[in-house]
Amino acid sequence: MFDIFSDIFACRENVFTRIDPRVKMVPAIALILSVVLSSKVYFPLTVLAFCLSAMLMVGMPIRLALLRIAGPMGIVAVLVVLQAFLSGSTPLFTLDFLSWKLTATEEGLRRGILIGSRVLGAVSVMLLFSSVTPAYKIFNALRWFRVPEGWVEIALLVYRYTFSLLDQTSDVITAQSTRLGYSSVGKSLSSMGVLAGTVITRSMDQAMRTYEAMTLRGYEGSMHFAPLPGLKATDIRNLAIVLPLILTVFMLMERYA
Amino acid sequence: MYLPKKYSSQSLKPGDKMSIRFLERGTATAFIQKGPPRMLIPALTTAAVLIVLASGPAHAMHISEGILPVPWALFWFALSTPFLILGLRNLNARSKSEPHLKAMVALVGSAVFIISCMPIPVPTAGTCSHPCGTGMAAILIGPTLTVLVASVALVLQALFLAHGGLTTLGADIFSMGVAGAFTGYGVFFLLRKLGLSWFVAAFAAGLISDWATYGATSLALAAALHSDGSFSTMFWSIIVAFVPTQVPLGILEGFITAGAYSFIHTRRPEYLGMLAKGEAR
Amino acid sequence: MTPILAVNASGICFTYQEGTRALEEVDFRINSGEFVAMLASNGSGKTTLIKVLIGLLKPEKGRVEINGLEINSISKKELYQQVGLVLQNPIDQLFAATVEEDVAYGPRNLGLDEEEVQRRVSEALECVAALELRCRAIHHLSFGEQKRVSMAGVLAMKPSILILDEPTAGLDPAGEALMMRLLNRLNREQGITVILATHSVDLLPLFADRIYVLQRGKVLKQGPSEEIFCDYEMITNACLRLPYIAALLHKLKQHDGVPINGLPLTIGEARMRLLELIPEDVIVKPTEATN
Amino acid sequence: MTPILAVNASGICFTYQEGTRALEEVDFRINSGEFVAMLASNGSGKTTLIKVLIGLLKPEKGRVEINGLEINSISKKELYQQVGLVLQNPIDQLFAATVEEDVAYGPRNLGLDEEEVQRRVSEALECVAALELRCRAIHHLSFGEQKRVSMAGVLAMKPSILILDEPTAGLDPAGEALMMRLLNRLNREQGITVILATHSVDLLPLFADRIYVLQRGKVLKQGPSEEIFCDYEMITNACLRLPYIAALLHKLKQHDGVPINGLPLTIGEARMRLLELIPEDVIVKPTEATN
Ligand SMILES: Nc1ncnc2c1ncn2[C@@H]1O[C@H](COP(=O)(O)OP(=O)(O)OP(=O)(O)O)[C@@H](O)[C@H]1O
Ligand SMILES: Nc1ncnc2c1ncn2[C@@H]1O[C@H](COP(=O)(O)OP(=O)(O)OP(=O)(O)O)[C@@H](O)[C@H]1O
Ligand SMILES: [Mg+2]
Ligand SMILES: [Mg+2]
Repeated sequence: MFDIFSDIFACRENVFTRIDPRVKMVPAIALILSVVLSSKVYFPLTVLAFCLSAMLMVGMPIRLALLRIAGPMGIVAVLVVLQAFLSGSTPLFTLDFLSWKLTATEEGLRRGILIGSRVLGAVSVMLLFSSVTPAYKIFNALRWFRVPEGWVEIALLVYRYTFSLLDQTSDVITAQSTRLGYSSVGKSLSSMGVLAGTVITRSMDQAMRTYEAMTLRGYEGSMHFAPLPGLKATDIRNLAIVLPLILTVFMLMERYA
Repeated sequence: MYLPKKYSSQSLKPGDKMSIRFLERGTATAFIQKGPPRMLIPALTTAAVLIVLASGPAHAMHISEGILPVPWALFWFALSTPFLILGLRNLNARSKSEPHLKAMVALVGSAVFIISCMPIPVPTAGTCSHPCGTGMAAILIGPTLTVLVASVALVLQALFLAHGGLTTLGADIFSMGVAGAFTGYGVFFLLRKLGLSWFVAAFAAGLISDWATYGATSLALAAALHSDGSFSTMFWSIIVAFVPTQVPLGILEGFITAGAYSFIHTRRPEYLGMLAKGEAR
Repeated sequence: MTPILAVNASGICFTYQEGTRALEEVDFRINSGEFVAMLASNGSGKTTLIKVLIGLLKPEKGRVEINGLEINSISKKELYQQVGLVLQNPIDQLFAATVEEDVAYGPRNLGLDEEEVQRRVSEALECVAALELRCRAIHHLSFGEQKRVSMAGVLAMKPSILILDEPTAGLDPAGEALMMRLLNRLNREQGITVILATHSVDLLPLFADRIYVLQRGKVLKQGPSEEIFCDYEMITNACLRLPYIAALLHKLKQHDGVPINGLPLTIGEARMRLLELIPEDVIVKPTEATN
Repeated sequence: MTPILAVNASGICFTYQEGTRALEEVDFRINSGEFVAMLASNGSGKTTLIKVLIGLLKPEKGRVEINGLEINSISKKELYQQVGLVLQNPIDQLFAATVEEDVAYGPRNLGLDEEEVQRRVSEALECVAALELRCRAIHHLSFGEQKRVSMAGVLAMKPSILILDEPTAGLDPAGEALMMRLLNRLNREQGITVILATHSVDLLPLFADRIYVLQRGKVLKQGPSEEIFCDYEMITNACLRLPYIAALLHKLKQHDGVPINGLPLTIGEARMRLLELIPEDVIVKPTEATN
C-alpha cells in the first residue's frame, strides 16, 4: 500500500512535466468533465487509452500503472454488475442464485459499462495528471485559482510530512510484525490501535518541532508564498489549441461513433 | 439547484415492478409484502459480488472519479463548501492566538491520511479495508478543522492512489468530512456529557463516524446511480452490500479510535488539552 | 557436508516500485555464530537488504535461507523466533508504555505462559544490562537506554540471529562502547549470530569477524576486517574511510616509508607495531604494563 | 574595552517542567568569529542549552546576550537574523515542499523583495554546495543532502552566528567530512561564528578553536582542544573518550613510556611526532612526500 505512494515520476523531466501546472490543469478538468458528460463509451475509452500510453511514455513501469488502475477496475466491475441487475427492463439472462433468480438487463448492462468506462477514463486522467505534476505544484497552482492560502498552507504541510511519517509508520509496523504483533486478529487489532496512537503522537511531536523550526525562521502565523509567475504566451496558445481539440473529439465521438 | 425528480420518492411500493423481477420464486414473494426485507435479495447479490471483488469495498468508502453525473457532483460541492469555509474561518481565527495550530492541524491531517491508508483485515469478508480516521481527527481537532483536513487528504488520495476524484470531491468531503466528523464529534461529546468513560466515547465516535460516512456514501451513490430504477432499492442494496465489510469495519474503527485515543490519553495527555482546549474531555 | 549457514542469501535483486534499484545480485552468507558487519555509506541498500533477509520485502530474484530453511516455506512465527531485528530508531520499536510491557510484547505474542514471559523479560533485560529500568516509562528513558531496551524486546524472542540496523548511531562514545561490548558478549557467550549494518568504521575491527562492504546495492568486497581495510581504494570508493588508527599507520607507511607489517587496525595492535620500531633506549622507565 | 562577545550567557539554570534539571549555572561565552564545539554525552543538556541561547526556552535564572544585546530586549525577527539554528533532525527543519521554497522561507518572512529572496537562495545553496538540488522535492533528498539544505535555509537569513545541533550525526564518513569542511569554510571565509553540539570527538581537534565540555547540565571544562584532551580523567568522566589518534599516543606515552611531547590529536601531528622517534635508518626509501 505504502509503496504506491510515490511521486517520483512527477519529478522527472519530460514533455508533460515541463508544462506549467496551471496550464495542465485546465485540459485535465476539461477532459474529466467531458468524460463524465459523455453518453457513449467511445470517448472515455479513447481518453483511457491516451492516458495509459502517455503514462507508459513518461516511463512509469506498466506494473505500477496497472496497480494504480486496479482499484478503480474493481469498482467498475461492481458497477457493471450493480447496474445490470438493478436497473433496466429488457431481460438479458437469468442467474440462479441460491433459491432466487436474478435477471440481468440489457439497459442495465449498457449503463453499467458506460459508467464503468467513465470511471476508467476520468481516473486515468487523474493518474496521468498526478504522475506528471508533483502535488506541491498543484497546490501552488491552486492559489492562482483563488483557493484560500490557509488551505494551501495546510495542504503543503500535509504533503511534506506525509512522506516522513509514512517512513516512520512503516518502521513501527516492521517492528510490530517482527515481534509477531499481527499474528492473529485480536493481536492485530490492539497492535493497530497502538500504531494509530503512535502515528498520531508522532505527528503531534513533529508538529511542535516543526512549529519551533518555523518560528526560528520568522514565522508569525501564516506563510508568505512566492508570487506566481505570469502565464506565458506559448502556454495560452497551447491551451487555445488543446481545448478546442478536446471539445471537437468529444463532440465527434458523441455524435458519430 | 438541480434536484433529480426521484430524489424525493424514496419509498418503494409493494409489488414494484423492479423488485418483482428478482423474486420469481413463490417462497420469496412473501418478502414483498413487508418492509425492508424486500431489498434483501438484490442486496445479497451485490454483497456477494462485492465480496468476490476484493478491491471494491476497499475503495468504496470514496466515490470514484467519474461515477457522479455533473449535476450531482455540483450538488455535493455546494453542500460541503460551507463547511469548508467554516473550517477555514475557524483555522484563521484560532491561529492568531495559537500560532502552532496550522502545523498541528496539518500533521494530524497527515496522520489521519496515513491511518486511512492502513490496510486492516476484515474477518467476515476475508479482505482488507481501510479505516477513515475522521472520527479520531474530529475528537482531536474538532469537526470543522477535520472537514478541512479531510478535504486535503481526499485531494492527495485522488492524486496518488486514485481513491476518489475531482468531480466526486464534493460528495467525498461530505461523507468523509462532514458526515463522519460531525457525527463522530457529536457522539463523543454527548457520551462524555453523559458521563461515560472516554474509552467508550472514543469507541462510539469511531464506530458512528465510520457508519455515517458509509451511509452518506451510499446515499450519494444511490442517488447518482439509480437511474430508471428506484432510489431506495439502490440505496438499500448498496447499504446491505456494504454491511459485511462496513459493520465489522466500523467496529474495528471503533477499537482503533479507542486504542489510539487511550494511547494518547495515557502517554501525552498534554496534547489533548492543547488541541481540544478542554472542550470535549 | 557443509554446516548449515545461519543466513544464506544468493542473487538477491530488489527494485522499489518506482524504479530505484536498491539491490543487485547480492550474495550474503553468514555462518552460525559469526559477528558480521554490513558496512556502507548512506543509501547503499543496507536497510533494504536487511528487510529482504527478514522477509519484509520480497526480492524480485534470489533466494533467502535462514538456518537452512527458505523463508517463504516457514511461518512468520517460526521465522521471527529465529531472526530478530533491531531498528535504527529505538522509538519505532518501543510502543508499550513501560519497559516491562514492551519487552514482554514479543513473548506474549508467542503465546507463552505468564511465568515464562516474566522469565524471558528478566533475562533479556539482564542481557542488555537494563534490569533496573524494568518499571520505568518508555518516554522517560534516555536515548542509549531506549536502544538497549529495544534490543531486549527482540532478545526476549530468543532469536538465534540478531540483525541490527545502525546500533551505535546517535550514541555517545560511552554508549557506543557499551553497545558493542553487549553485542560481543551476546555473540561469544550465547552464540547468537550478529549481523549489523553501520557506516562507522572505527569500532568494527575490534569486534567484527567479517565485513561486507556494499555500494549502490552491490557487494563490493567481503572478508575479515584486515583484508577489507587493506584495500584503500575500494574503501574510499565506497565513500568510507579507514579507521583513524589505520589511517595514521597507512600514512606513515605509504608516505613516510616507515616499514610496518600489514595494517594495524586497533589501538592495541598499532601500539605493538610502533613499539617494535621505536628504539629501546628512547623509552623512558616503562611503568608496569597495564594493557 | 573588551570586544563585544557573539554569545554571552551567564549563570543559566533551566529545569524542565517535570523536574529534570537540565542546566545548572552554565556560563557560555563565544567571541565573534570563533568555531566552538559543545562536547557532551547524550542527555547532558546540549540541546537545552542551544534552545536557551536562541530564546526558545526561557531560563529560570541567568542572562543571554547575543552580539551584546539581551535576547529579550530585541524582537524575534532581529534575533533570528543574528542567530541561526540548524536542528539535529533535518526533517524537522525542512517543512516546505521543495528545496527552493524551503530556503526562501526565511527571507520571505523577513519581508524581502522577490529578487533579493532569489539571490539569497542561490547564495545559501552555493555555500552548502547544493545548487543543483534547487528544484528537487525535499522528500527525494538523501539524508546528507537534507542536512546541507537545512543549513542553507538558515544561512539564507544571513545570521552572524550559526548554531548546529549534531551536524554530523547519521552521516557517513564522506558526508561527515564534507559537512565539517563546509562549516570550516563558512567560519574562515565569511567570518560566521560557528557553535556546534556534538558527541563525536574525532573531527573536533581539526576544526574547533575551543571546546566546551558539558556534563549533566554543568560546564566541566572549556578551552582549546589540546587542553581539553590532555585531561584524560575529565574526558572519561564525561562519558567521552579521546580521539582515536590521541588514545593511541596516550597509551604509548603512559603505558609504554614512549616520550612524546604533548598529546597529538590529529593524524598529521601524530605522524610528525612518531617520525621524530623512529630512527632514520629504519625508514625505507621515502617516496615523494605527498602530504
Ligand atoms: N521505501 C522506499 N521507496 C523507494 N526507494 C527507497 C525506499 N527506501 C529506500 N529507497 C532507496 O533505496 C536505496 C537504498 O536505501 P536504504 O535505505 O536501503 O539505504 P541504507 O544503506 O539503509 O542507507 P542509510 O545509511 O541512510 O540508512 C536508496 O537509494 C533509497 O533512496
Ligand atoms: N522536553 C523535555 N521534557 C523533559 N525533559 C527533557 C526534555 N528534553 C530533554 N529533557 C531532559 O533534559 C536533559 C538534557 O536533555 P538534552 O536534550 O538537552 O540533552 P542533549 O545533550 O541534547 O542529548 P542528546 O545528545 O541525546 O541530544 C536530559 O536529561 C533529558 O532527559
Ligand atoms: Mg538504513
Ligand atoms: Mg540533543
